[in-house]
Amino acid sequence: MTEVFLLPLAVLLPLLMACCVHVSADRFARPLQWVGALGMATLVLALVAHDAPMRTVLGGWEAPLGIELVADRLAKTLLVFTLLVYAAVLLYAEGYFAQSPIEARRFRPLAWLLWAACNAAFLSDDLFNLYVTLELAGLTAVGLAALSGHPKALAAALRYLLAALLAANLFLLGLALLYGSTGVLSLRMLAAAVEPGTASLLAFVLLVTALALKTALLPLHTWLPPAHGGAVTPVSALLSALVIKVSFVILLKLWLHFAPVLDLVVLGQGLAVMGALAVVWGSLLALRQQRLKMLVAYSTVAQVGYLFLPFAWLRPGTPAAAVAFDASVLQILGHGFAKAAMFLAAGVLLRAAGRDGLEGLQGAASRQPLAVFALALAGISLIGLPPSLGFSAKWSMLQAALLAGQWPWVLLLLTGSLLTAAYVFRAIRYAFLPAPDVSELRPVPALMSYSALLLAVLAAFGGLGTATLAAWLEIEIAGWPEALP
Amino acid sequence: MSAIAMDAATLWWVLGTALTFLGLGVMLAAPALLRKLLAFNVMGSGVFLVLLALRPRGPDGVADPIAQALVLTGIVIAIASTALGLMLARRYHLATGRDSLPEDAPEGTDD
Amino acid sequence: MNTWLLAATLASSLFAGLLIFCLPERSVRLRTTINLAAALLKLACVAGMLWGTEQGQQYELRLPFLPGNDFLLRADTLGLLFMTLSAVLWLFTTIYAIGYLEGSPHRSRFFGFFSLCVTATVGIAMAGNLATFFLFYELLTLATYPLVVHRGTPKALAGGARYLAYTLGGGALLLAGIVGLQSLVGTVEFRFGGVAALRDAGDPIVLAALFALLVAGMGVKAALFPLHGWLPHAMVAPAPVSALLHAVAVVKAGAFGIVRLVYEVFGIETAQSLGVLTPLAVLAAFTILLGSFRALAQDDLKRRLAYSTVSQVSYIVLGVALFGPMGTIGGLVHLVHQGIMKITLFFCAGNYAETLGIHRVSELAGVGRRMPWTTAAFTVAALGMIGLPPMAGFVSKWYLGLGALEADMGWVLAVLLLSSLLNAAYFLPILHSAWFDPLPDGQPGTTTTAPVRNEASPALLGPTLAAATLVLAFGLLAGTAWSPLGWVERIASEAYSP
Amino acid sequence: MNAVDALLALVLLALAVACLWAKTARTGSLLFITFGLLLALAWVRLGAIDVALAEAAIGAGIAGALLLDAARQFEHSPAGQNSARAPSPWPPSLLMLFLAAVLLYALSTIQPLAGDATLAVSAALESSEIAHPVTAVLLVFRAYDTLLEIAVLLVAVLAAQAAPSAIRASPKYDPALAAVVGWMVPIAVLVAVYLLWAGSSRTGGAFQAAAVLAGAILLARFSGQWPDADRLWQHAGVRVFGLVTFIVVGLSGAFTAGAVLGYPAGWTGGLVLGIEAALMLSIAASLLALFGWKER
Repeated sequence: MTEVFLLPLAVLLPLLMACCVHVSADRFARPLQWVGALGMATLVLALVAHDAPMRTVLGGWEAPLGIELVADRLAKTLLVFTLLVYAAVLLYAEGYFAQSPIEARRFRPLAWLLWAACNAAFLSDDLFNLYVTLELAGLTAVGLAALSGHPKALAAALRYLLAALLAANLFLLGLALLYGSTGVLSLRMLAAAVEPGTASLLAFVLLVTALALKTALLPLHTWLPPAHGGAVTPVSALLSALVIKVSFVILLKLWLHFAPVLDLVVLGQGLAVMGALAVVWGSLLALRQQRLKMLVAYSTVAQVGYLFLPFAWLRPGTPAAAVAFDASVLQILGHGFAKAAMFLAAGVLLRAAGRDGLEGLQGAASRQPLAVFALALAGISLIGLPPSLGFSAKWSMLQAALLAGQWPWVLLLLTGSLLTAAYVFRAIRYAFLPAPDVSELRPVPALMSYSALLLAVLAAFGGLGTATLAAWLEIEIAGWPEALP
Repeated sequence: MSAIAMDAATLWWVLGTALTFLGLGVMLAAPALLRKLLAFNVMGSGVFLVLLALRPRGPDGVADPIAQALVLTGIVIAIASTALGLMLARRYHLATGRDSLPEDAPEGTDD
Repeated sequence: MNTWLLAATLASSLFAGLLIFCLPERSVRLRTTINLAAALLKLACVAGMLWGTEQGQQYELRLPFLPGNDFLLRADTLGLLFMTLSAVLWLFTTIYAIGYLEGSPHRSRFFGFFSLCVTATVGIAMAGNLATFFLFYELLTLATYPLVVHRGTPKALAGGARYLAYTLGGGALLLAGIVGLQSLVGTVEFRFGGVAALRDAGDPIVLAALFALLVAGMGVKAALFPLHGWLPHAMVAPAPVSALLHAVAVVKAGAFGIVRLVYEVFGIETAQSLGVLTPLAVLAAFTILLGSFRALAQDDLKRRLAYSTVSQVSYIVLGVALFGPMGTIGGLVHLVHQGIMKITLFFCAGNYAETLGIHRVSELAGVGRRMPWTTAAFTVAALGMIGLPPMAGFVSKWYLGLGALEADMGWVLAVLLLSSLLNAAYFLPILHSAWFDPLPDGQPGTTTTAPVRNEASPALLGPTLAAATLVLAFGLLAGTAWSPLGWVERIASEAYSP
Repeated sequence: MNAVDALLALVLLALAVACLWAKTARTGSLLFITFGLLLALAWVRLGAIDVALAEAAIGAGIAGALLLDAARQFEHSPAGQNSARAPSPWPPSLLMLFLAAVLLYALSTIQPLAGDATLAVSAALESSEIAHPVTAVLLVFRAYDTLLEIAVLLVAVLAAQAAPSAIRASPKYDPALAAVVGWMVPIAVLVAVYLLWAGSSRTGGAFQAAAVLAGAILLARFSGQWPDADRLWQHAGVRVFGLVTFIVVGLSGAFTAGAVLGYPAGWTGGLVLGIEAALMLSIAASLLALFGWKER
């Protein structure tokens, strides 16, 4: 009985919560949120405890007629990831919005809707349904980016929306080609039915382009920095940790399904090359920023580049594939936790200093040690120093590159690490400078620093669990493609 | 045109393709927000035409019901996106008096 | 039981560090208690493991970390050598730092990172495979950065930036080397004789290149030419940090890494047959001479000591590069001896700076009369550095010389001789000036009256004298089984009997 | 091929070009409405009556109204700030032509099969208890898509609220308009209810009904009649009512039908009608919200 429930609830519960917090008065919304978050935690735990892969047929109508939700271990990992990010961000938001109830009222329902969208994307096995979840996530993100209503935020949100709309149409066009030739929408049936050829390859390229645009892969990244850097801080964290991961995870799922059928070697190399350029260019731009949140936002452009590197090695039947798959998951988690932590910590520091410039960080190491510590720990993961998740991701990428006999990638990965270190420490060194004037410091709730630290610790020490995670994910990729459903 | 043996479906997906790339081009090139949103809708219509026209019709001449449902859902999502876009654009216009986004500043420079 | 001691050794300083971070600035007594208790606990744990190893116990802790690469801690003879050194010197430095930093700001932060730094060093000593080694190696970089920039001055930040640029770059090279090596031979665990699979792992040029990559990665921390540029600039840090960086933690981590690399990753025989030892010896010899020459030209006392470190650490590398047990003994024993001598010298420099405000060599005239104990300690350590018997440094140089003969590299003897002369040239004038030159005018006690005694406070002097005593003791008692030399001979016999 | 179809296609293409290159936003919007209405004809020619109705109501109707409304505001831009100029056609259009050619080639290689899904629909229609195949797909087979689509609509409303536009002036009572509205609104409501009810057996459905309903309410608002009723529509509860009903019914399916979003045998028609009625109210409220009103 519970099995019938669990997967749909992972989407429907946050949707219901969104409706509830939207209609309820402020004083009820807060406790209601904690009840909801607790419910989500229970739900996700129950899902993970369920060891076997889960498949739920919605409405009792099996594919190809209906839609199925699938919780393999990849999806379960991502559900836990989302839960952890949300736990920290919701805590943080209570402190952050304490002075601005109107923004809090706008934030809450959209945040819950976004949670539903993330879970829906991770669980869905239906191409069209994935399009709907992508739109759900995209429009929610636009609304969140516009939350403050400032003209700059509006401009950023509009840019974001236009990118999302373009991506939506490209995705639909790709879908039209695939559905037109096969008449099915379930990913596993599509993979079985699709015939290699111009139409299917073009369809796949369209889907990949759309998803790369939504994930902000260079050169389709220009919408990202203003939207992420200009949003209110809890939103920046959600956008960078989760929203770009939604489109990326969909891309990864498509890749796992279609790489065995279509010849994607060239496309994979192409994506990896774009990723490499993104790593370098994004880092260089981050180095040039004068404002902390923009620095963190441009760092996302670079980190997204790393997400796309494993496609060079994700070829079915090669020894590098399993390692590359691990690398993708680790990079998703590592960047998610680290970047959210970084934004949250930046938010604390900016609020304390009252301004957005890097020089506002002066003296922060002694005034806001927790936030600086969180920033540094998150930075360690972005750089890829052990035992962070970012390190494990890079370690796996290095291994995959050498297993595939493509050693030049090693050079790129190491250069990327050093560039990252350069911009991370460029920010952190300000914190060690003596404070110019103590009197202008504003109080910040300690809760905010702690929630940033929670995520930073996950990012910086999560790498210790790499072997465990890799063993847990192994059945999803071992023997790929035969092992796929 | 008569030289090409063209059945009815082909006509519609050719039109769909034309509308798609017409919309896409304008969406990329036009600066004005309103025109971008118009172009998005034209492009969307083109994609929907391709989606439906590719599917063989049923024996009674009725289009594939699943494709119809997909297009219906797509239309609703498109209108929701358009409405949101218009609302943001109007708000932006009210605040700044502009009907288009500022030209992209050289990358990486802070505004 | 066997894993418990290992974990406790690591945890003693780790948890002390975390606890200290959380302490408010003003709870001085509690912080001091935690610091000392943790240092003593660690020493006790290490002593326990030394005793246990003597009884034939094996210490190993294995946890899952990366796929195929466990988090592996071990207390083997080589690791215990470095571990003991770190534990002893940490105790000294902690006491010294408590005295040195009395009343200065941000002490919780300082001692927190200080403890993390020692945690990383002990971790490096215990690491049983390359992945674990790398983990602690990078942790060391991160934990020392806040110590280097502790003062928050632009100069400190510039020094810190340079330090990071070098060490993170070195880390990247090391990582590339590790991943590259493991892609050829699988997971590498440290074992005397090296990884068996390496002997026939194909192209010797590739292997030599990987060796070079790994040496370069470690060489940054070991301040091997041309990667030594960060060390003199890191001198902006407070004296206990300099002492720690130079004597124990950072440079030793690099040198120790090269030891592991040669004996336990490649294996000395394989390294010899790859022909990589001679270039390494040449590089070390060059660094020895370069460091000494540069030291001659420095007036700033700490900078002179810093270049001396560049030179002295390369003795270790030189010993490692000499094929044969004697060279091994000379190199390894110098790991301990250089540490104890250099920490004495830095303690003394700190005493001069803290008590009399003296930072330059030229200001040291007559200081021996004002701070006789400190100057005596300085003298013992400096003579040791030069390599005069019966100091510890003599033992190192003696075995290095024997090793050179054993390895058929006569030119090394010339390098040793020249370097000793240079050491004498930059230390003896200091000693002479400190003891025999008159105090400069305008200072109390300049003329006929007895000079005013102005010795450093006990918290500073105690560790200084203790370290100086060890310099003497390690030289005088070198022949006993429990001396560093005795232990190192045991290691050497393991290294050459596969 | 049919000459009428070809002509229709050509006109559509011409309209699209004219609409996208129109001098003013207002002209563009008007042309877009025309385009939408003719596109509805095209859908009819393709045998997709449901899509045609939706296109007319939503694509042409609602979108057109929204666009016109926005165009009116944009016409009052200060000079110099406007980028009314049409897009420069050349550099991108070569690329577009190339891409279109690639797509056309790819499309021409497709040999569409009557896919599994299509066959499955006709096979399962009987047991779905819904006579109209499109409605069966939307609310039975792929009800989950529809549920998320309603969530998307809610997102649009909430997101638009995040950027509230104090655009609309408060309506004033207009007796002449009120007289017209007085008998138009009830008719519109009746039409909406009919569309809703018709959905289960033939073309129609919640969205089309809601569009009509929203139109009626807008008319009433402009006339200044029933201000209190108007305010009722702005209540957050009305907006989420449909989604909550859908979710609750969907979850209860786990107990009654053994699957979330399933319906117990014999109840499908009634439950679907109930969901659609709730959805209609919420969709109408959402559409109204997307038109914006003066915030109090």
